[in-house]
Amino acid sequence: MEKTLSIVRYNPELDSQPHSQSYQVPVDNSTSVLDALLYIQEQLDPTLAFRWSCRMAICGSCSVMVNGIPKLGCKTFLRDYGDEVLLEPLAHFATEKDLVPDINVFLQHLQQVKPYLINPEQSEQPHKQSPQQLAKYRKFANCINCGLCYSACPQFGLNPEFLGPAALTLAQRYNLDSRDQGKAERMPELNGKNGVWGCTFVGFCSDVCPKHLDPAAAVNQGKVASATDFVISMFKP
Amino acid sequence: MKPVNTQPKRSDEPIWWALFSAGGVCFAVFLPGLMLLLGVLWPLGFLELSPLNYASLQQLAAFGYGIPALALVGACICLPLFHAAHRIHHGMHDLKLNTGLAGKLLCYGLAALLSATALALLWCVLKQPLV
Amino acid sequence: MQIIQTDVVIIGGGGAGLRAAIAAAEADPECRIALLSKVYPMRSHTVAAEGGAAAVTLPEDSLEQHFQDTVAGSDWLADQDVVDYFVSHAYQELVQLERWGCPWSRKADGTVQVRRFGGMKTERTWFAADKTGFHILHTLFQTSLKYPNIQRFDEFFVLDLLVAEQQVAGVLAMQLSTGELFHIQAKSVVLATGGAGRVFHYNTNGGIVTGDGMALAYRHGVALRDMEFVQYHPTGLPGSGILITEACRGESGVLLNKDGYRYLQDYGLGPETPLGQPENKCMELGPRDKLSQAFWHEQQKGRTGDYQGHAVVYLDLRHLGCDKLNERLPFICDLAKSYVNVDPQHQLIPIRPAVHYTMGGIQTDVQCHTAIQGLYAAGECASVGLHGANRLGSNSLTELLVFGKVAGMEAARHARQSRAVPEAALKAQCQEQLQQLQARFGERQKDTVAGLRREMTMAMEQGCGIYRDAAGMQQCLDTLQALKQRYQQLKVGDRSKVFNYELLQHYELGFGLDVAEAMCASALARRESRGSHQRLDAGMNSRNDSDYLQHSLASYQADGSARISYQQVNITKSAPAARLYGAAQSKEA
Amino acid sequence: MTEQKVNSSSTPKPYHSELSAFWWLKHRYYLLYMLREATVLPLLFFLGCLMYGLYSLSQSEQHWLGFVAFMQQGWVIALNLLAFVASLFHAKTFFELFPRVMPLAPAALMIAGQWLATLGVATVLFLMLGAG
Ligand SMILES: Cc1cc2nc3c(=O)[nH]c(=O)nc-3n(C[C@H](O)[C@H](O)[C@H](O)COP(=O)(O)OP(=O)(O)OC[C@H]3O[C@@H](n4cnc5c(N)ncnc54)[C@H](O)[C@@H]3O)c2cc1C
Ligand code: SF4
Ligand code: F3S
Ligand code: FES
Repeated sequence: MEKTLSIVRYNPELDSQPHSQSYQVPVDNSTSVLDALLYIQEQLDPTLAFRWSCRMAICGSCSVMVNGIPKLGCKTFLRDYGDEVLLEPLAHFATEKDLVPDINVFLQHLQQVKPYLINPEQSEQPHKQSPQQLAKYRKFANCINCGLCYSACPQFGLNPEFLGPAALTLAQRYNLDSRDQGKAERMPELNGKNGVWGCTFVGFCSDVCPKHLDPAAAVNQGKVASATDFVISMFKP
Repeated sequence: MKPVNTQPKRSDEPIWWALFSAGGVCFAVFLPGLMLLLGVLWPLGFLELSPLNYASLQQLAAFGYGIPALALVGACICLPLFHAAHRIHHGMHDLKLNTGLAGKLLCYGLAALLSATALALLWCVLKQPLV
Repeated sequence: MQIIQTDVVIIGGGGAGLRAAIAAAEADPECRIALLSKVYPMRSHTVAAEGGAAAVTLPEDSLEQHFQDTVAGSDWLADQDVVDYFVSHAYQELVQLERWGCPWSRKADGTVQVRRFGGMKTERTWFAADKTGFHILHTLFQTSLKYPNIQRFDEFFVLDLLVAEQQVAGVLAMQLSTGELFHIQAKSVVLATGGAGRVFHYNTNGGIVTGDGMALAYRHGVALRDMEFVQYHPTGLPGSGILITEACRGESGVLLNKDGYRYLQDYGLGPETPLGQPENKCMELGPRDKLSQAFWHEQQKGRTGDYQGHAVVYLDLRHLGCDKLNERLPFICDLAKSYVNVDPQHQLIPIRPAVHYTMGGIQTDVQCHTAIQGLYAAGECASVGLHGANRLGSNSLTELLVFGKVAGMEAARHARQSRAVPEAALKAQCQEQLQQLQARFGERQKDTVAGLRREMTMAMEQGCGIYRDAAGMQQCLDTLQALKQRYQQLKVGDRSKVFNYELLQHYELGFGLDVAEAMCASALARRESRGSHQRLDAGMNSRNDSDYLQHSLASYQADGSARISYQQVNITKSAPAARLYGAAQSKEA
Repeated sequence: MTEQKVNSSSTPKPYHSELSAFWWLKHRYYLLYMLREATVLPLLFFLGCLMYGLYSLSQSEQHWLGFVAFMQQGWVIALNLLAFVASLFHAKTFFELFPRVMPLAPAALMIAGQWLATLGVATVLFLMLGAG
């Protein structure tokens, strides 16, 4: 069977505007969007640019918009779509070329929340952490940095300085870790207007997250934490 | 990558968010019943709402229902007002109406003003001499 | 061309590269570190590792036993001083990662939990559900953000090392987003570019695992060691090659042929262990080479099943039950559902062997030094001498940490002590690379990058597979040499500067061809069977210690072909013996 | 350490596209979000009615009867019916969000509990006003 992929292309050296181009690709019931893109690159048009690596939904490179919804190309199967499928670069990011978005802003936001364990204690032995304590943050530690949630979140689209679902989830992941003592250092970023308060609980971020880690929940738990922090700060001199 | 240095300013959003949340709970828990009864069934005459005539309402007010009435107005009018103000404030941002500080003042200011009015009206009701 | 000055360049943002960067940053806060990677660090293929990382942990375990397992697993081709260093630093490194926040799976009392792994006598594999590599990589990446002296160059593709007077002086790299060339000057360079699994057709590796770093060092005269040893993982998904972790078998999954028979008992790994009670080093927990070889025999006997045209056997996890599958193997369930439409709770997962790991690599000593001053290598691209003829599962993630750290510290130390090579000496090299780059562009002819790559990977699959013979390998070598000729004529039609993946893949193919040739030539020269290198030719189908208890070294010759020589294996305390698994080893013990 | 600047060459420009003010029409999910936010509009109308009632109560029986007549107009009933439906939609979304923001008990339990509260309030109101 064949399907038509309509791909939005943009070459910054030639184009002032993106335009779309159609390709016919053979598909069977295991053909993923990534397989189809690779087919195009190998057989039809070597100039097509897109990112990929692991092809097993864990490296987070292959994010694209499939019929307007952010998806991992390697985990989206053409069997689930009609005869024509539209592929666009991730929404809300600038496009460097074809299906390659500029995700530096996302990385910058990740870095901003101090996403590492803060604990000055030195020891040669592992911490103790019960399975219950682990369960508290484990889900939020599964983010593959694919950026789909940023494409899903209109608040990020409206305000690129909003730290966004994945970064705020990562902050929450460390704040909830029983081994961490860095919450006080992380809160200022979350307390700002571009922190947790930039979110209006649209919730689409959680819907598109390929690892089902419910970033919307994490962000809004962050609001509770930030509100608590607010109250505490009123009692501090 | 640029090192991040600016410590962002603390947002005053927790205040509004707290009011919004409380109002949201009221909107979800108290108002559906109230809307159905007062807004639909009663005007349609489906119910014989005996306490809802002028005299008995006056009666109620006179016999020390002041505090519950206050709570009722708070839960059914004031907090939902702040809930609505919050959503409208953010909704304007969603619609790219960049109203900035003025919009914010307008939304929450209006909510505060209307809340005060509601409380004042209640006070008038409670203070009214029995006819 | 932009010029950047720094002290240490690290090529590769995978587990080894990140660990090296952190080690260098901690060793010397003054040291400027440039971390280059052709993909964002968290896309590196370490992210895909599922099973776990080994270190002696339980009181009943001992360093001695980990040493023995590793050496026996290597078919006595591991350097024993290296293994010694490795096993004694493993625990400390996993603890370090724990203290950086890695979410290791825990026991009820809050201590770290360990699981069984193939070829390991005792449970000693630390894991974070079935996403160990993912959690290790992200923990390292996130931790690296703490250090202001690590400057990242994401999506920079290294084209060449700059070497003058047998001393490394930096690298030449291309920024993918602009096509611009960067001359990055440094006193030390660490290669941490990962494996070369993508020179084979069916493999568990990501698209970026193309052997670049190996080729870079090789072309500058550093030998590639033990390249004939390529590990086939027994359980890849048919078609894609996506890995179904060995931890499935550690958690008591069993392998069945098309008749539902646990065929491993026919290949020296039995007797059959009861369902749900796996025994270390028996049946499904035998080493990978033996398991993959058993598949080959089953296929010869016509006892394999068929999945969309691929010969397969089956992994049975049904008896584990819903809870355990969700707790211990959630990712596997997800993969099986997505990519072969199988629910492991109720159905058998079709699997087949796929190329997984390159045991060989850039020759280094135990301190990760290569033959070029200031050049270090660590991780899968390196051959520090740990894995010999066959790597044990869960040893390599630990290797990234143990030797990544060594490489980073050594690089920082060297950078402090040495002086930069004068720039003038490098001008010519840069110019030459620039010309080579220009020469790659031209009208596209009949051949394409993808076409040549496919021919290469198929040739390797046929000539250097699980079982090899002289005729097959010779044919493979001839094909590779012919491909290299055609590669010379292959032109890149796309002249775009921004994300020119055709150009990138052109480079990668060139690197891959060199690495593939080194593999094939080394394999052809080793006239015995050992570990993952199994020959069918008469007289070569068993181990031959008197002639081949030696590392092979492939050296790059002026004409581009490989010259093979040998290096002694460092044997300190464990004399070569038979590798025994299943009932035979229990008797022995 | 002072970061060395990586000069991005000037020619290639990433393409930025502005989000239009009508982004929420592009997808069902966004539309539902906007609807959720818009539930406050009929709510405001109902709140207005309540305040009008309060006002007339503070005045005289005359006023009160005026208010009753106002409430009985078709369009007012229609808008209040809309407000009621909106309140249910709001309740559904709000109840589902709550356990995600404060995971205190299994989500299904918390959601059921909240609906029970709404139902309880309605019943009490009904008994107080309707049956009395
Ligand atoms: C599916 C799978 C599962 C595995 N499971 C386990 C396990 O359970 N336990 C275990 O111990 N081992 C496991 N392994 C093996 C182990 O994961 C790898 O050996 C290890 O992760 C390799 O890490 P690395 O840091 O050497 O390289 P990688 O993680 O592959 O990183 C290579 C880096 O080099 C960069 N690079 C390469 N070429 C260039 C260039 N030309 N220019 C710039 N940058 C470049 C890449 O961008 C990348 O950042 C598994 C392997 C696979 C494939
Ligand atoms: S939270 Fe989910 S969608 Fe967002 S980056 Fe992480 S994995 Fe991707
Ligand atoms: S979509 Fe955006 S607005 Fe909040 S809930 Fe998710 S971050
Ligand atoms: S290619 Fe890695 S997530 Fe799709």
